[in-house]
Amino acid sequence: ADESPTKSWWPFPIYDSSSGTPKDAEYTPLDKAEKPYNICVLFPHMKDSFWVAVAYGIVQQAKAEHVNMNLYEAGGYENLPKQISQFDDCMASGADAIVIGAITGAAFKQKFAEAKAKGIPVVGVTNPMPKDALPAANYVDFVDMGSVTAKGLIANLGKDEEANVVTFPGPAGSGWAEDFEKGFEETVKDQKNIKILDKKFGDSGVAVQLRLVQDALQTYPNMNVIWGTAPTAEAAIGAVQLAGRPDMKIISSYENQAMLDALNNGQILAFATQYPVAEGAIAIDQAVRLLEKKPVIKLVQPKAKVIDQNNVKSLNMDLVLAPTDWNPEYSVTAK
Amino acid sequence: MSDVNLAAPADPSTVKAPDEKRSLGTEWLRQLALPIAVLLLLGGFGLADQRILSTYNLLNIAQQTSYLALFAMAQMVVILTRGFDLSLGPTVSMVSVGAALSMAAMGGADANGLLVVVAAILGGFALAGLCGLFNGIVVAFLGVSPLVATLGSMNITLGVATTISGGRPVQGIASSFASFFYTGTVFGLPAPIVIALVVGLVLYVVLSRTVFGRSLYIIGTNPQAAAVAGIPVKRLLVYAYMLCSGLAALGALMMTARTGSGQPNLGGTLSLQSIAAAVVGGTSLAGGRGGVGSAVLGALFITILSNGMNLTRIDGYVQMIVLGAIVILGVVIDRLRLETR
Amino acid sequence: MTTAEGSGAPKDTAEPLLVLSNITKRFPGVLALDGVDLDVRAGELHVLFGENGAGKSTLINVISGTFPPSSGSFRFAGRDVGELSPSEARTIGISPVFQEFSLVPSLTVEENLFLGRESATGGFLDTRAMRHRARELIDELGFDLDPKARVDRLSRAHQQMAEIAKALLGKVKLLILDEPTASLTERETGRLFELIAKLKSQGVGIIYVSHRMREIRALADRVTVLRDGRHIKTLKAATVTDGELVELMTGRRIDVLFPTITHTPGTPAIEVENLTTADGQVAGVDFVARAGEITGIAGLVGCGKSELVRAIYGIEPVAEGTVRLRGETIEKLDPRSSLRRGVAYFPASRGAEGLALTRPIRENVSMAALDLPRYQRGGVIRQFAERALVKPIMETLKLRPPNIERAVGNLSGGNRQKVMLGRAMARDLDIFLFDEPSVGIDVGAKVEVYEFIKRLVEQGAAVVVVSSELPEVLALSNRLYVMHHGKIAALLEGDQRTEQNVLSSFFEEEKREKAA
Amino acid sequence: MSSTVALPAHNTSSASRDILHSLLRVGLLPLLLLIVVVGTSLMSPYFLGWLNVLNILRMASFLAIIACGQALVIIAGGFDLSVGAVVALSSVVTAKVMAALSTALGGPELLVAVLGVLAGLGSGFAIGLFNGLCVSRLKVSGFVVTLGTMSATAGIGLLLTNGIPVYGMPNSFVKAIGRSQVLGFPIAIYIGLAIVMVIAFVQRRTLFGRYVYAIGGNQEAAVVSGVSIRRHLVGTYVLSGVLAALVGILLTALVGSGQATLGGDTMMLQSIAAAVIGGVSLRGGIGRVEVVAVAALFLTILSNALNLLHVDSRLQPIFLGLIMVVAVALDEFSRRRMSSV
Ligand SMILES: Nc1ncnc2c1ncn2[C@@H]1O[C@H](COP(=O)(O)OP(=O)(O)OP(=O)(O)O)[C@@H](O)[C@H]1O
Ligand SMILES: Nc1ncnc2c1ncn2[C@@H]1O[C@H](COP(=O)(O)OP(=O)(O)OP(=O)(O)O)[C@@H](O)[C@H]1O
Ligand SMILES: [Mg+2]
Ligand SMILES: [Mg+2]
Repeated sequence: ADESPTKSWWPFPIYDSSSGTPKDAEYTPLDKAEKPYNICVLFPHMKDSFWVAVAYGIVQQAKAEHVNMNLYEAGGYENLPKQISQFDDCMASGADAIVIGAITGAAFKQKFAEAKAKGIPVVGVTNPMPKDALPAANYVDFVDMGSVTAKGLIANLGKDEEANVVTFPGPAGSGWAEDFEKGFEETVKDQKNIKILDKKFGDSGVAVQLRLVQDALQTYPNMNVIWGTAPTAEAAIGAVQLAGRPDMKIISSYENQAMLDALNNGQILAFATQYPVAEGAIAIDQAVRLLEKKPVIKLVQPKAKVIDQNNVKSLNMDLVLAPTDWNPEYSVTAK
Repeated sequence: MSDVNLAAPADPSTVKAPDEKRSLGTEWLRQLALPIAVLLLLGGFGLADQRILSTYNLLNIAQQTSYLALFAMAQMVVILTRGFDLSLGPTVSMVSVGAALSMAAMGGADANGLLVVVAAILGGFALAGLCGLFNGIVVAFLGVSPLVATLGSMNITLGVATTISGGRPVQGIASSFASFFYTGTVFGLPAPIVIALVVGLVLYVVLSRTVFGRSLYIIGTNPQAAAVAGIPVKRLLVYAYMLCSGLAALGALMMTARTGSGQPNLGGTLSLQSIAAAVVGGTSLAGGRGGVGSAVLGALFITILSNGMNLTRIDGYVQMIVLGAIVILGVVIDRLRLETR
Repeated sequence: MTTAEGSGAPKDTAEPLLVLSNITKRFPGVLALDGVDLDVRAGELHVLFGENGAGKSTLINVISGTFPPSSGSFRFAGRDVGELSPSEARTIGISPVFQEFSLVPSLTVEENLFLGRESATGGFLDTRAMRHRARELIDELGFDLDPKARVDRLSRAHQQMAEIAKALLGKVKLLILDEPTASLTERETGRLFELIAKLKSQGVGIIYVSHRMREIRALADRVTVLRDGRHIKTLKAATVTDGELVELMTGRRIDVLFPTITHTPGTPAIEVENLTTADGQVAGVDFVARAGEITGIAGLVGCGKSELVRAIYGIEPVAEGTVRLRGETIEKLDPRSSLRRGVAYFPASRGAEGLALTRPIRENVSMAALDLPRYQRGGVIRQFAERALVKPIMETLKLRPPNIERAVGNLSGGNRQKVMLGRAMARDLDIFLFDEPSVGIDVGAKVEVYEFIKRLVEQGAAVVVVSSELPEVLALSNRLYVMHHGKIAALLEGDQRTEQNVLSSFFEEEKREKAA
Repeated sequence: MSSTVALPAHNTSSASRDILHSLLRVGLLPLLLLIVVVGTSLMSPYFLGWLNVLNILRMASFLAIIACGQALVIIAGGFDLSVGAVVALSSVVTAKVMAALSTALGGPELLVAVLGVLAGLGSGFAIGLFNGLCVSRLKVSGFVVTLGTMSATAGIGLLLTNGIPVYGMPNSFVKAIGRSQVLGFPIAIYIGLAIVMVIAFVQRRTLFGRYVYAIGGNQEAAVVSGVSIRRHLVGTYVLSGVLAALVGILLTALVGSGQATLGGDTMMLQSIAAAVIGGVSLRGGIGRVEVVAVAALFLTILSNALNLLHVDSRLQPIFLGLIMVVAVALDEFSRRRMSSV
């Protein structure tokens, strides 16, 4: 997979939300950059296949456009100060542009201003940014994505089938967990047959989620839907088996390799995707366009989608996850 | 066998003087082991990539160090008394959110001027002070081990931070606040560096020149002896924990200015990192040994290490391994200093 | 009691049990031993005599394998001993009783006795056998020691017993006793001396370190004098006088150990009524100490004499009773306010309660006086003033080496005690509570401490001396309280203050308790 | 004077003191545990449900196993921060080895499972050995060494997997170890119980246990008494590493995949908390693993109870922290009260 850059994945259907309201559009990247720019990439972490997928898109696109790329990961969502320091290090290392998957977008207000003052364009990828904070960004709105998963649940529910949901949005205080939850709640609010029994915030690791799910299984014997992060779903698969509840519906609010496998094995009902590989690729292209002062879509929003048994076969998984045999590369040198 | 010598007895101090002098030389070298290691580290990275020694990056390192150094100093104060503060990280989060909220209450981003800054400072320090007071009372008066006490308050503070912020960033940082704690400069030096320098200097004086500081060392070395000597051990322990939280709060305000918003997860893993920095710099967890120098040195060491690894493009996971190895190495070098004892 | 003569007279012909030649030990900054030669014969009690810091303990540590000498060699039982580890030393029959105890505080006496040589099969402990053996040994020694008690809950005297028992557990060829009686009272000391006599008759060689002339007189066959880490002379005990020994040791003459003190009793400085401590160690005690005199407290180990003064100072919780200082009833006793009222306390365990060992002498001296304006202004320490105040204090006390910036941990026992005394001179005080003021310090230092106490009293201070060393309290005090099981058994004044009376008041008390 | 006269008063009091002391060792913790159990079962009908009880016991076993190792290290005067990372590493190694062997050998699942488990335990052994050797040979503080290995171990785990779960373990392994039950209880509970009992025995009845106490209680005394410090220090770290690895394997079997994020900081902090709440002194020399196991149960039940009682998950840390502090303060208070009687 190394030598052949991504098959032409464009034109890729997206929403152009630059104006504030999403409009249907298609994304087509540049062929090649004019110069081998240095692009610095910041990730919250590389501890799951989701971010590995974003990295895959970034690496492939950097190779395709012949730019230099360096990727730094902060080691987890709890390391905000570290990511801020890495941003400084990026600027100090003479980057031409920065692509950032921010731990929290709001925390970089000052840093973005500094980059702007130094003439370094910054592109936001995957994680949401405050409005107009950056010259270009691409991410799905997490509230939207929560809502998409809710719609997926509704679609998979029989007409009068009751759904008693406990939600496991992720770590409290992360921002994204709260947004996911909000989108989900707002969408199911009007559904008579769907009831949210409780919401359980907690660190998005399998061990922590396992305890939360086990406790919820005991607290709410009538729970029949588990909605939460990918680790929640992973933990839930085992816990549900142990508790003898094969009827449990498990929905994950985002994608990773485990979710894909579990869906194929029929262990979960559905998961949502925001096309992380495409996001990574688009971010690099946006950065190059900014550097070359070419027209750029300010806010690209991939069309988030729920993947379930029905559509999993027909989907282009190359834009969702990295190939299983791909080893993350932290830097790309332009040839 | 030597014969009886009833002539004036040789004064032991003069007899042994040459010996003592010679070892003083090596003693000096030993004391400087870690600073030299830090310089070597910087030099080594500089050889690998010259951007590391650019003025811009050196300033960058200094600025990054100033935050970690503040937290390490905070931690060092309680480590001196044989304690530590696991609630430091969450305190940072809580103060960040609290300060942002009190600023928002004073009129938010549009409000300009001293009033907002004062409100933020008061709000932040009040919250931190409460946390420090809690820690101090639980440790000193209830006799709970510092680990459990601050593990408890860590959870409490975490809960408070996420609850009052609703788990979201708090907007509305006034520009006067940002300039006071972040963007402003004094003689061309960025505000964070200046603040850290001033605090470091003041803390140095407090620890080495005041009754309070002296007492902390004695409490850490031998709490029973301190009590027998009439030092109000319990009260001073409370002060120490409050000072720790206060310094953490100051760091939190600086970081809040740096991020431009109140962040409920700003503290993250700072508790452990600050302990690590203090200990790597030579503060002893057994109490009574350490100082501003050790905290700053430790913070500098860790900052240079990660800055250097970033600029020399070492892969993320490999960085973790290298960091681990070098931390151990650094302490082995530092141990040379203690060979004397 | 025991006599030293007769038992196992050393045979000069056979090779000595232990031969040290040219032993040198260098610590960073200190030459602790400088080419020391020494031999100890089987069945001989060989006293090491020297000032604090002369190198006695260091020599003992070398012999028992704690650390190797920097140079020099030694032979034991006819064999050259090369690298020696502590456990090897024990196996070949060298059994030390250390000055700084080698006990683990969180373990029981029994567990400590067997530490490092437990009876075990395949890694599993044979607890029953060990318990039995421990009990047997302690009974044989006649110590009033509970083998199941945790060491950190024991008094120093009991710890001392445990340490001695530990040394005698295995097969002993050379027994080393580093100030074994430093905190024992007459009774235990007597038992120990009987034991020593028995061991000598069995051909055990003994190295004995003590600062008590009386013991040296009673026990020694030969005496080796060390000074500044050098071997000065080895003499037959029978042919040397105390004065000569002391002169050899210090290089100067000391005529009298105990100074003549003029007591001029004045108003009561401390009045204690019906005092009972929370732990019951002191039960309903009435006690008075006057200005201008020394009030002594004697009693067996565990009688509560320490607790009494500790309660007065405010570190032992009080259950009931009143304490009046100069007529004023004190509601809340705590060290800080005691110091403010001019009361000072000198703990018996200087290591545990007195000194911050890694801190400089200067800080340890000024430690209890930092609230005074002469040391600080507005909480900021006046560094130069502090140095200028502490230096002359330590000069008067003849600190050696006279460098107040060294860590206290590097000082010898006597000098550590001087640091404690220095603390008393660092602020104006007039009530002094001494708990075992001369534990572990050399004759020269003792004289200085006694002189110090004498000066205090003659300047009109009230001094209380708690001591296990009967001659000491008898010689120093004007009035002497004898305690027994937490109560005052007797108050001896004037001519009544004799060793005989003190001992008989113990007995009477014991008899009365038996009867009840 | 008859010297063998034992004071009768003292002997009787020492007998009753013995009983008191054995009570004191356990402290108030079991009582508090009982209160929480009774209280929660009154308020939530699900608390005493069979499955919930099993869940609690299983989770408590995991924590207890790690905490036992941690306790031994702390009793010997050290600290093991690397346990969380070892859990993750052993999970990854076990799963990877099993997956690789499964594809390579195809056949005997038992053999594959055994080799995988051995590999996992081996990784824990290796890290523990490294920790132990560094601490005992280089005489560096355990805190810093294990801080370093924590970072490095986590890095290795991630490097091996890129954070992607490892599948492909034999099904029978997952079924047998992770999900099957014997006499109605999951295997993990038996393993946990056995380990606590064995270590409790080791502490009381073996040379190793005795020496661990001695080294932590007074290292110098242990040295002059001829105890080999190095060997036993290394032993505690190795044991801690292996036990953490064991938990990694058990968790892997439960979850069904190898995960590089399984342990993390939480495991590490919780194991230290369980040890300290269970009466292990951070200054070394004191502590019993059976009490530590009770503390592990206490912590597990506490968070389970908060969930079952519908406490808002943002407020939960506040409750958890407060209860923890209050529990330990009460325990400490009663200990002091009783020992002064
Ligand atoms: N571990 C050590 N490190 C450095 N110096 C030491 C050490 N042990 C002893 N010394 C020094 O060596 C010298 C001899 O000390 P030692 O303890 O042998 O004296 P001593 O004769 O036993 O005195 P005392 O009568 O007070 O017990 C002293 O100057 C002491 O400060
Ligand atoms: N036979 C014994 N076995 C074990 N412990 C004992 C024994 N007798 C007393 N103790 C302990 O000794 C302590 C009190 O003795 P301590 O020596 O402090 O009293 P004291 O009157 O000050 O005696 P001294 O001043 O002679 O040391 C108590 O903690 C008590 O439990
Ligand atoms: Mg000595
Ligand atoms: Mg006493």
